[in-house]
Amino acid sequence: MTAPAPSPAPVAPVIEKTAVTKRLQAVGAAREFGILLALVIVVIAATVANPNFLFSSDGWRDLLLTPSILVLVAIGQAIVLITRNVDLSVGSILGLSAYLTGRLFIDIPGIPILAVFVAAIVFGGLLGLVNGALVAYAKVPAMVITLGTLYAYRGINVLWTGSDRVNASDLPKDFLALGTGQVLWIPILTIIAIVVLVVIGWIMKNTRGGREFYAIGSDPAAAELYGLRVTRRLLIAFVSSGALAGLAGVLYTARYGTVNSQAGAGWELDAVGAAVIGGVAITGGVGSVWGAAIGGVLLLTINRALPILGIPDFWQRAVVGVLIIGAIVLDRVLAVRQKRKLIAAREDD
Amino acid sequence: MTTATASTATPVRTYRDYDRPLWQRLLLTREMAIVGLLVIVAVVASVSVRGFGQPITLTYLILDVTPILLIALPMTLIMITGEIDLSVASVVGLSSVLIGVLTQAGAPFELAIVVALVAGAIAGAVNGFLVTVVGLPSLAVTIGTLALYRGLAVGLLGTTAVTDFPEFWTDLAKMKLGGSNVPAVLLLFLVLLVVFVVLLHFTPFGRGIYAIGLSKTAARFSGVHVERTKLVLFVLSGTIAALAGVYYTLRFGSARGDNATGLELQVIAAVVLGGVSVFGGRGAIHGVIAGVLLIGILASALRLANVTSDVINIITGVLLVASVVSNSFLAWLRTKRRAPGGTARAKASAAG
Amino acid sequence: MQTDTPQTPAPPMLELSRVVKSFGPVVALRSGSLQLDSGSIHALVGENGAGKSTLVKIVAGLYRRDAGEFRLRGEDVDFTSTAQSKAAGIAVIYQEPTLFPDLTVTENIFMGRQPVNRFGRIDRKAMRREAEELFQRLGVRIDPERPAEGLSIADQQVIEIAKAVSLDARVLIMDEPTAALSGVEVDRLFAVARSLRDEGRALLFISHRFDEIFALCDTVTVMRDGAYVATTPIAETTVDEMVRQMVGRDVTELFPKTEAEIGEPLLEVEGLTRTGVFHDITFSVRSGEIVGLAGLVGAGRSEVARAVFGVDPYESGSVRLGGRTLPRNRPDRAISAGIALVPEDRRKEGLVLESSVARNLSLVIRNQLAKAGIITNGAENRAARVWASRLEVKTNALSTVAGTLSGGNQQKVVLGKWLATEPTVLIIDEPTRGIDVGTKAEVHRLLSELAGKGMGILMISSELPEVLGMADRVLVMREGRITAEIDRSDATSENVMFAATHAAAQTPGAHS
Amino acid sequence: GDSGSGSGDGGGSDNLAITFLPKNLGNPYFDTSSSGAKEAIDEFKGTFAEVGPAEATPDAQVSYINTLTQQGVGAIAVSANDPEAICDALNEARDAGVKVVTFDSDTNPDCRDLFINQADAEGIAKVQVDLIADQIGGSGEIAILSASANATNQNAWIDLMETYLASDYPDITLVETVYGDDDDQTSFDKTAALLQTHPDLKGIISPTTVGIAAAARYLSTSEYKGKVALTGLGTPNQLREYVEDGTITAFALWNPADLGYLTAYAAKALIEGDITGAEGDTFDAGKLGEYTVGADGVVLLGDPFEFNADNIADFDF
Ligand SMILES: Nc1ncnc2c1ncn2[C@@H]1O[C@H](COP(=O)(O)OP(=O)(O)OP(=O)(O)O)[C@@H](O)[C@H]1O
Ligand SMILES: Nc1ncnc2c1ncn2[C@@H]1O[C@H](COP(=O)(O)OP(=O)(O)OP(=O)(O)O)[C@@H](O)[C@H]1O
Ligand SMILES: [Mg+2]
Ligand SMILES: [Mg+2]
Repeated sequence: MTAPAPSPAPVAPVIEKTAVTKRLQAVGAAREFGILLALVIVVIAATVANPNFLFSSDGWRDLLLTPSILVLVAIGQAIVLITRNVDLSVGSILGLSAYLTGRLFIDIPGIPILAVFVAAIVFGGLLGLVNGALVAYAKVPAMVITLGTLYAYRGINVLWTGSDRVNASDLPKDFLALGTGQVLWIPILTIIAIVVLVVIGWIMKNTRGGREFYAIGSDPAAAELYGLRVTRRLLIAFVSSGALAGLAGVLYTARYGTVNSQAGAGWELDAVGAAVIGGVAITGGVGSVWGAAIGGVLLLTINRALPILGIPDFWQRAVVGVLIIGAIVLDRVLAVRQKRKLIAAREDD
Repeated sequence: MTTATASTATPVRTYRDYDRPLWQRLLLTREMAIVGLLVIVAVVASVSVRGFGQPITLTYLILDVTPILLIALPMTLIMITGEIDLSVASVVGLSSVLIGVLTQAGAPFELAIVVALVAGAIAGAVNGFLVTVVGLPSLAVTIGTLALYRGLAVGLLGTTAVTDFPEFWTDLAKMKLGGSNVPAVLLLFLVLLVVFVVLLHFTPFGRGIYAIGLSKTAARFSGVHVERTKLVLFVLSGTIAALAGVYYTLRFGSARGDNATGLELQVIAAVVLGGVSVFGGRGAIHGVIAGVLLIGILASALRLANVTSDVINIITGVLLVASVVSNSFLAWLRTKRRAPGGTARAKASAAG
Repeated sequence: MQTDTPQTPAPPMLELSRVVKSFGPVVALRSGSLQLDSGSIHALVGENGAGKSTLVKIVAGLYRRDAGEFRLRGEDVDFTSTAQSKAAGIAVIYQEPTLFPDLTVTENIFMGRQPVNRFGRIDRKAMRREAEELFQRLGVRIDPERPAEGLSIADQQVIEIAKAVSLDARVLIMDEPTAALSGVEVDRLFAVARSLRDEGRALLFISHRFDEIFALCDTVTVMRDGAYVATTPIAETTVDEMVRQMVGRDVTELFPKTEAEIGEPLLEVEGLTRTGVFHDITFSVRSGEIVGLAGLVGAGRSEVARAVFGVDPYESGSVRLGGRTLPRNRPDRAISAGIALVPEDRRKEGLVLESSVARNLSLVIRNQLAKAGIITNGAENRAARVWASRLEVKTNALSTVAGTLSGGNQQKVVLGKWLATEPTVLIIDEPTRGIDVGTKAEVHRLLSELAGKGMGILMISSELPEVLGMADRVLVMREGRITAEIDRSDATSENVMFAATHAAAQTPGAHS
Repeated sequence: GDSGSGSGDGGGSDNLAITFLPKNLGNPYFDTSSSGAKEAIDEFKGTFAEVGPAEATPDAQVSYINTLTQQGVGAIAVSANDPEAICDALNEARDAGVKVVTFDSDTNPDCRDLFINQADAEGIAKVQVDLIADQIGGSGEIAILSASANATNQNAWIDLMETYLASDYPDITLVETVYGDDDDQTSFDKTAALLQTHPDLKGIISPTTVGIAAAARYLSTSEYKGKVALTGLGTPNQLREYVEDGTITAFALWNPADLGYLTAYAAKALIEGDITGAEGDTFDAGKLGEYTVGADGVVLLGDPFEFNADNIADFDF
């Protein structure tokens, strides 16, 4: 046995991608493709049942507009889920930021719209920071912490809002126009959501920081041993989720015009549902914000398509439930197949 | 640690059972902290809140917390195995609706109860099947069934609420124990309490539950039937949630699809407050009972003091967070007191 | 106890002296001292629980010391996180592999320091190239783009090593890196270690295998009971001397195998098959017999043991105990029939780490301890005390959390919990992996004694001397099949190794 | 139901603590009714209070009723989230000497002393159907956007509207009823869904203030503005903008402030023992004049009022 040269000259790749690896990467992409396909099928089915679903200017606009706000929240939720945590307080953060948005316009007449955006995003980020700090420093499961802040933030919201509410007439016309306006047949809210999605999707895939989220979620203890800055990453994840919920709050106000103390109540389950449907594993380390975003679109589009397909209103929740369960069962089946192949690959190596 | 070097040479070791004295083990626990807090809150409230001292307070308190107490029992066991069941409130709604639909269709009420309980057991079994056989995380599964079961409930009954139930049964749900102020449902709860305490703390099955929560793999290698245990617990959870649904229907005399919406979060908040770890493996029933009562008494006292529901929510949330954070904080204080590296560094730099 | 290390003019690379660390009432380190020099490989040895891993974790910044000095190149340091030690040029391979199962092998190696372009975008091509270079240098063939999930333990260890090597660290610490490696892989690791030494790095190597220490290291430090004992150049010491320093006495009989009367077949396994894992496994274990199951790591021995016990599935074949067929997938039925399995990975499979010693010892027999279905702490403690004292587990109280015991003592608890079931057949997977010499001899004596009482024992072991010393009959597995059955009298290391590696001779192992 | 009915003991008390328990807090409709109640109570120097759940569920209302019973208030004025579910709690309150007045949404008659009816159901159903029929020219498809599927009053109105449509407007078909849960966002999305599901829709009736406002906001920015008629029950302040921009031609409502005002005076009369809730009892309601209790203990506020571009500027609530 001779010692190899300390620094071998660069060599041509010698280790081929195994067939299994290739197939796995294909499956990973297929997961997102699968939901996209489901989405397309739903849209086509609804359009066949009623062409207006797609081929009227309102139909087209609503198809894009309705899910845009949830997509933002789902992106934040996906980041947190990927680190093997969960943020149940997003609905409450959204509600608080939405009300803050309204108050800013009412209390500071003439405030620039951009300033309101910044304020709500920072505010949401701060609320997220509280979650993150409690999770990261106190080492308490995120589920418990954010369940607590779900109550607390909503309580603060009700306390602050009381029976007051923000009405569309309190808000500047320019701002409300954001909620319904379009650029080249694409609603402004959708453009904002897509820009956020592309940026965060890129970061999660291509930067060191992004990959660390996956590492932490894949095995938190190993990440600690490895010397990753776990605390900082967790803070960033929760701040992002909070800030995105804050941004969603502003857009909520722009779209719906009316904000009372219950704005965004129950959104946490939609956000988690969207991410899970989109292939983000609740056990961390797996999935992408793209999947979560498509999951969110699918969830809300199905909601809108059901009545058109003749399924009464009342059964919508049941269908959503079946959908969530179907998605996670599908993921599970894919994962089991992947594992079997990996082991088989080791055998014939 | 003493220097027992050569193991063959030393006499056989002796072992103490515990490294802490009995009183410490009994009193210095998370559970007793909650019990203590409960006592303090109850005393302060009776002294300072007008109207809290009346016997009727107890009646209303028990009527209010009974569904939570009932559901918290199996939830405790499930959470100790490291799983969670978010679908319980939807099962309450589904069971309520089934009773309504059947009564409306003219079925005897007893039959309706049985059907509701069986449906609850099936709902629990579906959760259990997806978690144990298919191998999915329970958080995701029960978020799905939370929507599904609620959807079935709302779908079945549509716009209507069924309100016509036999008086015998509705009275039973609100009956007081022989002239006292204590509602008779308390008996139902106490029976289940005994069953669950024995099951969790005094049976091999219970030992298995803790082992599963701390290490699923090690439990499986030790002959614990991990899957079957979890399945049994989910079925129990579904059944008891359905029982709570029966009570809910009778107490309010109304079967509605949206009954008990959001109750799951209250149950989980109480269970966690009572010292059960969401990671599994830790927790005890007395802590959970104290947790439920603490939230119940706080809400009752605050409402009497004309504090609005939002403040009550804030307090519940803060209490929940504080109770879990305090653990870590105390642990951190303990390490801080012993001042690690710090002293060493000071000495080293003095030495040059 | 004083340090008698030679004074060098330049400050040593890394120096610890009189370091103290306790966990609550447990003093893990009473006085740990260690000095690493550049361009040298240093061995650290000591019994289980001597405090080796604790010392390593202090250097890594995972624990903070309570007292004592810690210098790096003459400068006082006090790490509060692993990131700091990494930044200071210290790489650590921990006793247990720490990989991210969902990420690719390449990402695992470069996590946190991936090559990036101007915009902070990870340069995946460059990363993959570097990974391939690393693997070539280490002489392994692992697809750099497969996920870490599902890698064998040996492969996981190789990736840990690749990670540490790629860090280009000044100090490389390896806590029992060879425990799961086969001979060829160990040789390759050593070659890399030597080349790193020749580049002027300081290496620390922890192992319970003396042959490896003598083959690789320049100096050795011995620890006992959390304290420093001595540091000696390797050329000036012998195995006996080291063992004496570690144990505080002479250890002579390492494998006290006593002959037992071999009786009726107890366990009969026939045609056991699980696609892709093992095929057509047939063997039997008789009463009073120790059957050794040898083979390279990855041969599938543990899987066979797990399938027989019922924790893993199998597709065809049968397992009979005393003539009665056992159902598949039912460990509880296997236990009640009289099989016990001491698993390979005691931290994950053997123990409920966060549970007390008493609960662990009584876990399997909980049903027997229950009276009328009711079990109490008292009954558990009584049962646990018997086995704790019989195996001399080093702990103060039965309520001690099992995870805080040292590796060897944990292994004793695992053994105890299974012996408490009074099995007729004991399957024991790597009975002495990571166990010090003193305890090793005890375990072997215990196995002999149990066989003497008529128990049938199936012993899986990767250590040839152990197999040859203990087994009445040796089964050899290769790639999921039994390739040889050799009687005690005929068994030599040559014929066992031949059966284990036979067809594997032209596999990618050999260095080109 | 048990001994609920016999609590009219005739004896008066001076405990003029009257607590309003709306369906939920943060609902402008109830804010307005409470402001009317407060005005009345200030007039006769009682104690006004308002408590309520954040979400409109009956179980949450029960807890508040229990608390009020413990506190021993003079009267509870409640808008019921469920006709049956809060009954027992109300009867216990009455057994403890608390007077119970329902307003806006009733319970079963045997668990309250009085019901202050904002308008009789036939009148409400009729005015909305007449309005929509007028706006769409007497034929075509219409849909209803209601509050929650369990809301007693809404369901009663919808039933009556269906009957009235069938008898008086056979050319109008009611194609669907959807539920916005009195949630702004849900109502908004449901409106969008309605318009797409039924391309030939000509009009929407939303008999709830939250629903009509959300529907108006959706319509006003969509291609359907001016093409699909919208009417229902709404408050002038919420809808002024949409009446002015032509989204809505006319809608109806009673004055919620008057409703609260009348409820408060009825509670006072009960507490002081002036009335017991029996048919034919009369009481004085301040600026609104004198009212008479009808059958089943119901007091009728008056006919709904029609708002349109000509008169909307005269109102501020
Ligand atoms: N986290 C901990 N909490 C409490 N005690 C601990 C902890 N870690 C280690 N110990 C104790 O410290 C002592 C030294 O353990 P350490 O792991 O350093 O031994 P080791 O020399 O590495 O043994 P082995 O060869 O078995 O790996 C043991 O008695 C162990 O029980
Ligand atoms: N970390 C692992 N994850 C999943 N499967 C594994 C892992 N390690 C091993 N296996 C499976 O076990 C088979 C045999 O590996 P294993 O290391 O258990 O064999 P062994 O002969 O028992 O070796 P040893 O016990 O000495 O490590 C592999 O082919 C693989 O299918
Ligand atoms: Mg060690
Ligand atoms: Mg093995």
